[in-house]
Amino acid sequence: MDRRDFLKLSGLTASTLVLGGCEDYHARLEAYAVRPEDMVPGMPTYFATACEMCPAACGAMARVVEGRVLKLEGLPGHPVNHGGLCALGQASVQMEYHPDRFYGPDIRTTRGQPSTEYLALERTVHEAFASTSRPTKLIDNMKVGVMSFGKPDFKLGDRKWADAHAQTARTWPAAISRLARGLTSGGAATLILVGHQIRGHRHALLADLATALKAPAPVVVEPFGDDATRVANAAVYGRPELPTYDLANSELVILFGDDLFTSGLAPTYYTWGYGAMRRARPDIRGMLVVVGTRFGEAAAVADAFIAVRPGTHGAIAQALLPSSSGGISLAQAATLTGASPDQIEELALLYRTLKPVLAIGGTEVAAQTNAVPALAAIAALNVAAGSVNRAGGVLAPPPPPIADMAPPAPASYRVLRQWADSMAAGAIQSLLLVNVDPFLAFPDAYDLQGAIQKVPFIASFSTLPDDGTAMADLIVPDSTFLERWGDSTPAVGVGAAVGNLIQPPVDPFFASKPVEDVILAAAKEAGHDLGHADGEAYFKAMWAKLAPDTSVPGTQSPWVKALRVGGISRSASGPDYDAHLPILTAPVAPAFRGDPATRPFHLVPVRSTKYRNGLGSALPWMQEWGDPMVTGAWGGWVEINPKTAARLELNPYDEVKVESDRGSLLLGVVIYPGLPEDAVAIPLNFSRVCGTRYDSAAGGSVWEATQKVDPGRGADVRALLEEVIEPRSGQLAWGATRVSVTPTGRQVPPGKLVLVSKSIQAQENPALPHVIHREFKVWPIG
Amino acid sequence: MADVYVVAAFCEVDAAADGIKRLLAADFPARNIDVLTGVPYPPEIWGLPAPRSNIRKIAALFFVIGAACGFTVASGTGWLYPLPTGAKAIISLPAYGIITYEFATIFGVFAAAIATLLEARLPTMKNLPYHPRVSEGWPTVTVRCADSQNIDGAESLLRLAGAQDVLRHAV
Amino acid sequence: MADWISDKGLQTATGPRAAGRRWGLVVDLDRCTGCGGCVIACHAENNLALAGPLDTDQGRSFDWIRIERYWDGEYPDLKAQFIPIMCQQCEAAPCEPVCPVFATYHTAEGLNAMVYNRCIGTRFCENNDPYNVRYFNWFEPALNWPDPLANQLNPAVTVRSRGVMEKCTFCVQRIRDHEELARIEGRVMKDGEFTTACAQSCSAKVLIFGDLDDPGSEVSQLVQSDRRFRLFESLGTEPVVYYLKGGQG
Amino acid sequence: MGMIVHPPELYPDEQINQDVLRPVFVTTWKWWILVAISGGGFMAGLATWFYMMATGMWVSGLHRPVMWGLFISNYVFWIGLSNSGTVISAMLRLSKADWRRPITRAAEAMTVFALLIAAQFPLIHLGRTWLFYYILPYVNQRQLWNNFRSPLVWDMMAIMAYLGGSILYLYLPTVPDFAILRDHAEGIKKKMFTLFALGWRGTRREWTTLNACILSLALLVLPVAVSMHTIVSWDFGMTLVPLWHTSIFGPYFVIGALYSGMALVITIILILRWAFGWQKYITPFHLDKLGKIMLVAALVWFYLWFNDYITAWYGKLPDEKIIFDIKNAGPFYWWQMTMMLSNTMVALPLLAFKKFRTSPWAMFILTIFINIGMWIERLLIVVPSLVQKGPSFTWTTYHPTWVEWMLTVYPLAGFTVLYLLFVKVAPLISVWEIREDKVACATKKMGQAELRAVVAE
Repeated sequence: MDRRDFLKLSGLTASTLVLGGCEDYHARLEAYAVRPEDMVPGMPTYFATACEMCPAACGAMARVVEGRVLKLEGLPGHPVNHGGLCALGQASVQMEYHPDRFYGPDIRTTRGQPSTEYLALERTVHEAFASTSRPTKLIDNMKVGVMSFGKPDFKLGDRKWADAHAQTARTWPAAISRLARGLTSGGAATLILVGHQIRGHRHALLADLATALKAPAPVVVEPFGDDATRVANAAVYGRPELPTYDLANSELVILFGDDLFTSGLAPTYYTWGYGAMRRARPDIRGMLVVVGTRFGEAAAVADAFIAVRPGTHGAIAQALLPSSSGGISLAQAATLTGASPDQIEELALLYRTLKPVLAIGGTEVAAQTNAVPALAAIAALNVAAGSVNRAGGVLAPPPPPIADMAPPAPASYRVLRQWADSMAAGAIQSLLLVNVDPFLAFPDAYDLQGAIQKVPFIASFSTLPDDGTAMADLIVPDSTFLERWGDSTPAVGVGAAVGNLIQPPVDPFFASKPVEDVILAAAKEAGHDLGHADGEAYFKAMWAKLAPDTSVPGTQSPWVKALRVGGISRSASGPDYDAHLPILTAPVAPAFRGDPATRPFHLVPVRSTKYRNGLGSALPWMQEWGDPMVTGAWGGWVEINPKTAARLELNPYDEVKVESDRGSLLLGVVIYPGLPEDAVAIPLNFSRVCGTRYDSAAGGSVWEATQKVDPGRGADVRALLEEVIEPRSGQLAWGATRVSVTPTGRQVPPGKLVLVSKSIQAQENPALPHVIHREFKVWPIG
Repeated sequence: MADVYVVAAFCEVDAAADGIKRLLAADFPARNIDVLTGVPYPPEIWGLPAPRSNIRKIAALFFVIGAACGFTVASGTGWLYPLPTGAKAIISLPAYGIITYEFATIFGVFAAAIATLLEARLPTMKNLPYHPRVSEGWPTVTVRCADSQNIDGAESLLRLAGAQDVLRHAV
Repeated sequence: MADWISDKGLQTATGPRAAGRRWGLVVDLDRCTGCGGCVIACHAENNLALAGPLDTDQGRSFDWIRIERYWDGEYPDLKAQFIPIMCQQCEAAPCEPVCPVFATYHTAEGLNAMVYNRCIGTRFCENNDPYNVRYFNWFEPALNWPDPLANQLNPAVTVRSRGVMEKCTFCVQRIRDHEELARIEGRVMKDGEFTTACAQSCSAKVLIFGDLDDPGSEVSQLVQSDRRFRLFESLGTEPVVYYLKGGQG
Repeated sequence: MGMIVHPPELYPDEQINQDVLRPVFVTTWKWWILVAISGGGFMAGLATWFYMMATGMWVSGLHRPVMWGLFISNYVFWIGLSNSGTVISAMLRLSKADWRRPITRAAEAMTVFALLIAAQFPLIHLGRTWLFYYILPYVNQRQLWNNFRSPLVWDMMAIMAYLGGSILYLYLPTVPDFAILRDHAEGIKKKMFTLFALGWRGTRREWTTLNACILSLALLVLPVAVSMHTIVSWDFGMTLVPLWHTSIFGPYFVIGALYSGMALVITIILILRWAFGWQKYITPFHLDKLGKIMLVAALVWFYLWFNDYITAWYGKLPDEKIIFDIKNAGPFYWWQMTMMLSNTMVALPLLAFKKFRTSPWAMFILTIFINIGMWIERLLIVVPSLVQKGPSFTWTTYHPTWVEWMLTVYPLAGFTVLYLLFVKVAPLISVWEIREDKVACATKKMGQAELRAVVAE
C-alpha cells in the first residue's frame, strides 16, 4: 500500500470511519492502525514536487496538513529557483481551492451553458458545503479565541461531502465516452491545442494520441510566443532554443526591454541570478543596464536606464557592435532611438571594459515588427563580446534527462492563425483545448469565436472556467498539479539538466481527473490503445527509461529517488553553440498601425507580473496584490506620462477612452512617470467574458464581508490590438498599435481602478536614513 | 412619651434669631435647638454653637490614600505581570504619576461626597421636623422637647419672638 | 528596583536578552527586484484576508510585507527604488506602550507580539507606528474566503476577526514549531534551520532571517556591513530589521 | 456711569421660585417639538452606531493610515465643550464671585452632559466596542490588567475622575433645590424629588457640610479638568506623529477647551434666557463678564496656536513640514482659514468691545461661530497628521462617509435631548444660591451712590 492509497483511504472512503448516523463532522474517529503513515494531526507533511503555474518549472515543496495542501514553497537547491518561489507559484493553492473550479465533467448540450446534470451536481456540492462542513465553520474554529490545532478536516470527515464527491465521480464514464466519440469523429481532423501545463511526458502522450489519430501534432499556445527570439537565436547562435543566461557570473547585463525578472520565462531563475550577480561575489558587483521604452521593474533596480523610442532597441545594440558586422555610429543610434548620445557612449564604454557581458532581449523588443533583426543584433552583442559558451554569458542548455521531455516550442501566431482559419473553413472536426484558453493568444481583431464555432466538437480540459472552455461541448476538468502526476523541464536554459517529477500531494479536491487518465481511457474506448493503464503507470513507465545511478551502491530506483527529491537534475551544459557574428543590415524601423495624427500614442501592452500568462488573473491573491510599479490591483488601467496627463488635464482616477482603429476601452488613468510622453501603457489583465468571479470582465459577484458588488475587471487590452504579424518569425507584434486617448470627463467607477498606494507621483526614498521626505504630492482622489 | 419638636416658621431672620435667644435664655439646651433655612446663613447669626465640618480634612486624607492606591495598582500590576512595551520601564514613574494623581482625585471627590452625606446625616428616612415654608425662605426654628410643659413653653417663647406659624412634630 | 524603573533595565530583567535569542531580519536592497513573491508567500502562510477591489482601493487591504516603490526624477532621467517594508519589530516600539490593553507587547525574543484576543481596536498602535505596517480588520475577513477557498488556511495561524489589529509576526508559528522540534530532539536551534515565509520565497535571497544575538548567524554577519541602515533611525525606535543599501555603496 | 450693579434688583423668594421653577412644572409644546427633533437625531445616531458595530468599521471612511478620523475629532471637541461648565463654576465659587450664581447650574449641567456624550466616542471608535471593559483596571481571571503606560488609560482615568467629580459637583449643590421642588411638587414628581432631595431640610449642619463639600469639590475638580484636557492632548502628544508630538498641546487643549466651553456656556444661557424669560437673572452683566473670560481665552488660544504654528513653520523639520503644508497650503487650507476667521480674526476684535459683549444676539451668533471654528480646529489636529504620516507610499486622503456625519450630528442631538430632559428635573438656575445672594447683599449708601455690599465670611 503506497502513500496514494493511504490518501484515498483517508479521503474518499473516510465516510466509513464516521460513526454510523452521526452527521457531526467533529465525531470522526481515527484509528491509529489505519491512519495514513504520513499524517499526524496538526503536523505538516512536505512533498517534493514542481510548480506548473508557468513554463519556468520551479522545484517546489507542497505543505500538506491533514489532507489539505496549504502552501507551496520553493524546493531548496533546485537549479531553477534555488529555494525561492514567485508570487504566482505561491498563489497556486488558490487554484486548488478555487471557488469556481469545475466540480466534475460536464457534457453540454448548448455551448456556454452548463448542462442540467452539471447544475444538479453543483447544487449537491454546494449543499455539502452548506451543511455541517461549511468552510466558514472551519474558519470559526480558527478564529480569535479558539484553539486551531487538531481540528478534523471537514473534507475527510464529512459524509455529505464524500457523497457529493462520489456522485460527481459517477459522471466520468459518460464524459469519457463522449470524448472517445469526439476523437473518433475527429480522426485526422482533430486539432489538439495545449497550454504550458502540457509539457514533459504529458505533451508526449498527447503527441502519441495525435499520431494514433493521424492528426497534426499538438499545437502549443502561449499568449506571448518567443518565436522571434528563436529565429534570432537560430541565426546568431546556430540553434533556436532559449539559452541559459548566466546572470550570476556576469559583470554587465544589458536588458533590452525590462520584464526579465517579473514576467520572463523563468522569473525565479533570473531573479536568483540577479541577486547573485549583485552580491554573491565578494569583490564584484555586477551592473545592470536597461534599454527600453517603458521604465518597469528591471529598470527600477538597474544602474542605468536608457530610454528609447518604441521598437528602436536594436539600434542601441547595433551602436555597440563593430562596424564590420553592421554596427552604426553612436550619433546615428541616438537619432534613431532618441536616447542621449552620452548615455550610449557610457554604455559602449562599459560594454568594452567589463567582462563577461550579457545582453538579453525582452518581450518589449519581441513585440515589434522588427523583432528578429533587433533580437539578432542583441544576440550579436554576446557574440562580439565573446560571451557565448562562457560563464557569465550565454550557455547552451543541456538536453533534458529523459529525451522526450524536451520543452515544446510554442506555435507562432501565424501558425495559430492558420489553424484558426482552417477551423473557420470547417476543416477541423474535433478540437481539444488542453489546459489552454486560445482567446488569450489572439487579439480581438481576429474573430476567433466565429472560427471556433465552426468546429463540431470541442472538448476542454481546463480546471478553471475560461473563454475557450465556454465554447466547449465537453468539459473534462484536469486536476491541478497538486493532485496529479506529471513531469517538466524548464523552458529556458538554467545551467543544469533538470527533470522535475510532479507527484500528487493530495487527492483531487473535486472530481477532476488528470488529462492523461482521461486521454488514455478515451483513446482506448476510441480504439487507440496508447499502452498504459492510467497516468501513474504511464509516468512510472516513462521514468523507468532513466538509467539507475549505479555509482553509489544501494541507491534507490530513479523513480523512488525522484519522488523523494522532486525529480532529477544534473549539472551539465549542452553542446557548445557554434556562434558567429552576423552581418547586420541598417536598423529596421518598426512599423505601427494607426495614423499618428488621429492616434497620437504608442500603445505599450505590459505583461504584468500580476497576471503573467493569464493564470494569475483568476487567483484572488494575484488580483489583490498591487503590482510593483503602479501598485495597481484588481484589473487594468492606463498609464500616462505626467506631462501628457497635465496636457490632457487628467488626474488619477479620471476615466479615459483609449481607442485604436480596432476598438476602444474605458480605463482609469494612472500617472506613470516611466513612460515617454507619446506612449500609454496598459497591462494585459486577462479578464475573461466567461471567467471566474475574480477575472470576470463584467464582475457582479458580491463580497460577502461588505456586501459590496464587484465592479469587474473590464475588458482586456486585447480589444485594442491590431493584428500585425512580425514578418520573419510570424509572431504577433502586439506593440505595434497606435491609440488615441480621450477624457470622458468622468471619474472611473469605484473599484474599476484600484491602487494600493495613492501617492504615485515623485516620492522621497525612505531608504535614506536621515532625510525622510523631501517633497510630497498626493493626487486628489475619490 | 416620645419627644416632640416645636417647629416655628418666621418671616424674618432677626425674629428667628430672637426666638433662639429666648429659648436659650429659658434654658433650652442649645443642642436641642436648630434652624431650618432655605439658604445658608452665616452660622454666627443664630447665637448657637456653629457646627464644624471635617470634609476638607477627610477629602485631603482620601486624596493621599487614593494616591497610594493609584501608585500601588499601577506599579503593582506591572510588577506582578511584567510585560515590556516599547522600552518603557515596567514601573514608568512619569506615567504612573498621572495614574496616581487621577486615583487621588477620584478618591478625594468620592470621599468628600460620601463624607458630606454622612456628616449631614443624609439621606435620611427618619421622620424629622420640617416646615413647608422653609423652601419659601422662612427661617424655621425647631426645638426638641421632652415633655409637654416644655413644648408649650417653647411655643409661647417662639410666638413671642414673632413666629408666624408653629407646628408640633411628634417623632 | 532600578531594573524596574529604568527603560533599559527591564530588558535585562525580563526582556530580549533573557531568552538568549533576538530575532532579526536583513533586507539586502541590492538584490531585490520587487517581484512580490514574499507578499504572496505571506498571504499564504499567515491567512491574510482578501479585501476585494473596493476596499483595496480604500486602503483596507492586508500586506504584512509590502514592496514600496519610490520614484525620483523625470522620464527619461528616472530612478525608482523598491523597498520591502514589514513590521520592523522595534526594540523600542512606539506602537506597544500606547496600547491600553497590552494587546501588543515585547516578547522575550524581541518580537513585537500581537495578541488578537486582547485587542479592542483602538487603533492607537497604527497611529503611533511610523512605518504604517499595522493592519486593521475593518470587516469580517472570514466571509471573503468563499467555499472552498478556506481550505488553504494555515491551521497554525489564527484567522483574525473583525475589529482587531494585525501585523507581521516574523512567522512566530514557525519559530515555535522549530523551538519545539529542537526541544524534542534535544538540541539547540540551528541558524537557518527555518526561516520566515517571505525569506523562504525569495529566490534572490534578499531577506535573511535569524538570531542577531548569535554571533555565528548569517544575519549577525550581514549587519556588520557598511551598507546597513535602519528605517527612520532618527526616531529611535531601534528596529531589528536591517536594510542593506543598494547601489555601489 | 460706568458701573453695573448686580443684580439690579432683588426679587422676593416667591417670585424666584415661580420664575425659576416654572420650567420644571410647566411643559409647552415647543419643548415637545424640540425633544422630538433632538430625540430623533439621537436615536438615528444611536442606530448608526449599532449599524457600524454590527457590520464593521468599513462603513466609515477610515482606512490605513487614517485610523482616527471624525470620531476622535468629535471626541476632542465634546471633551473640550465639557470643560467650561465645572471649571467656570469652580473658579468663580473659589473666588467668591457673586455674579456666578445664575449661571453655575446651567454650566455644570453642560459639563456633565457634554462629558457623557464625549465619553461615548472612544467607545464608538473601538473596533470591538463590546469588549471596552478590557481597558478598565479590574481583577480578572486572565491575570491581565490594563496598560497604565498607555495615554488611553490615563485618558480613561481622567474622564472617570472628571465625570465623577462633575456629576457630584452638579448633584450635591442641587439637593437644596430638589428640596424646594419636593415642597412644591405633587404626585409622582413629588416622589421623584423627595428621592432626589435625600431628606434635605436645611439644618445648619447640612448647610455647613454642603458648603464645605462644594469648596472641596471645587478644589479637587478644577485641576482634574486641567489634567483631563491635558491628557486628551497627550493622546496625540505622546505619539511620534508629526505635528502631534508637541509639548504645547497640553495648555493648548486646556485653553481651547475653555474657549469653546465658554462659547457654549454663553450660547446655552442665552437660549435659556429667551426660552424662560430669565432676562432678570441672566443679564448683559453676565454676558460682559463671560465675554471677558472668553476674550482672555481667545487671546491665549491664539497665542498658543501661534506658538505651535511658528515652531513648525520655522523649524521646517521634513516630517512636520509635510503636514504643515497640507494644513496651510494644501487641501486643508480653507478649513484652516475658516477656523482662524471665526476664532481669531472676527472674535478677537469684536469681543474687545463691551457693547458687543453685552449684546445677546451678537454674542449668540459669535459663540456659535466660535464653536464651529473650534470643531474645525479639532478636525485639523486629528486628520492632517494622519493622512500623510510615515512612508509616503502609504499616504492617502480621508473622506468621511454618512456614518461619520451621522455620528457628528448624534452628539449634538444627544446633548440637546439630555439638556431638555434635565430642564424638567432641576431648576437651571440655582434657587438657593440666588437667594443666598439676596441675603448676603445689601445696598450701602456711599457718597452720592447706592453701592452693593456683600456679607461674607
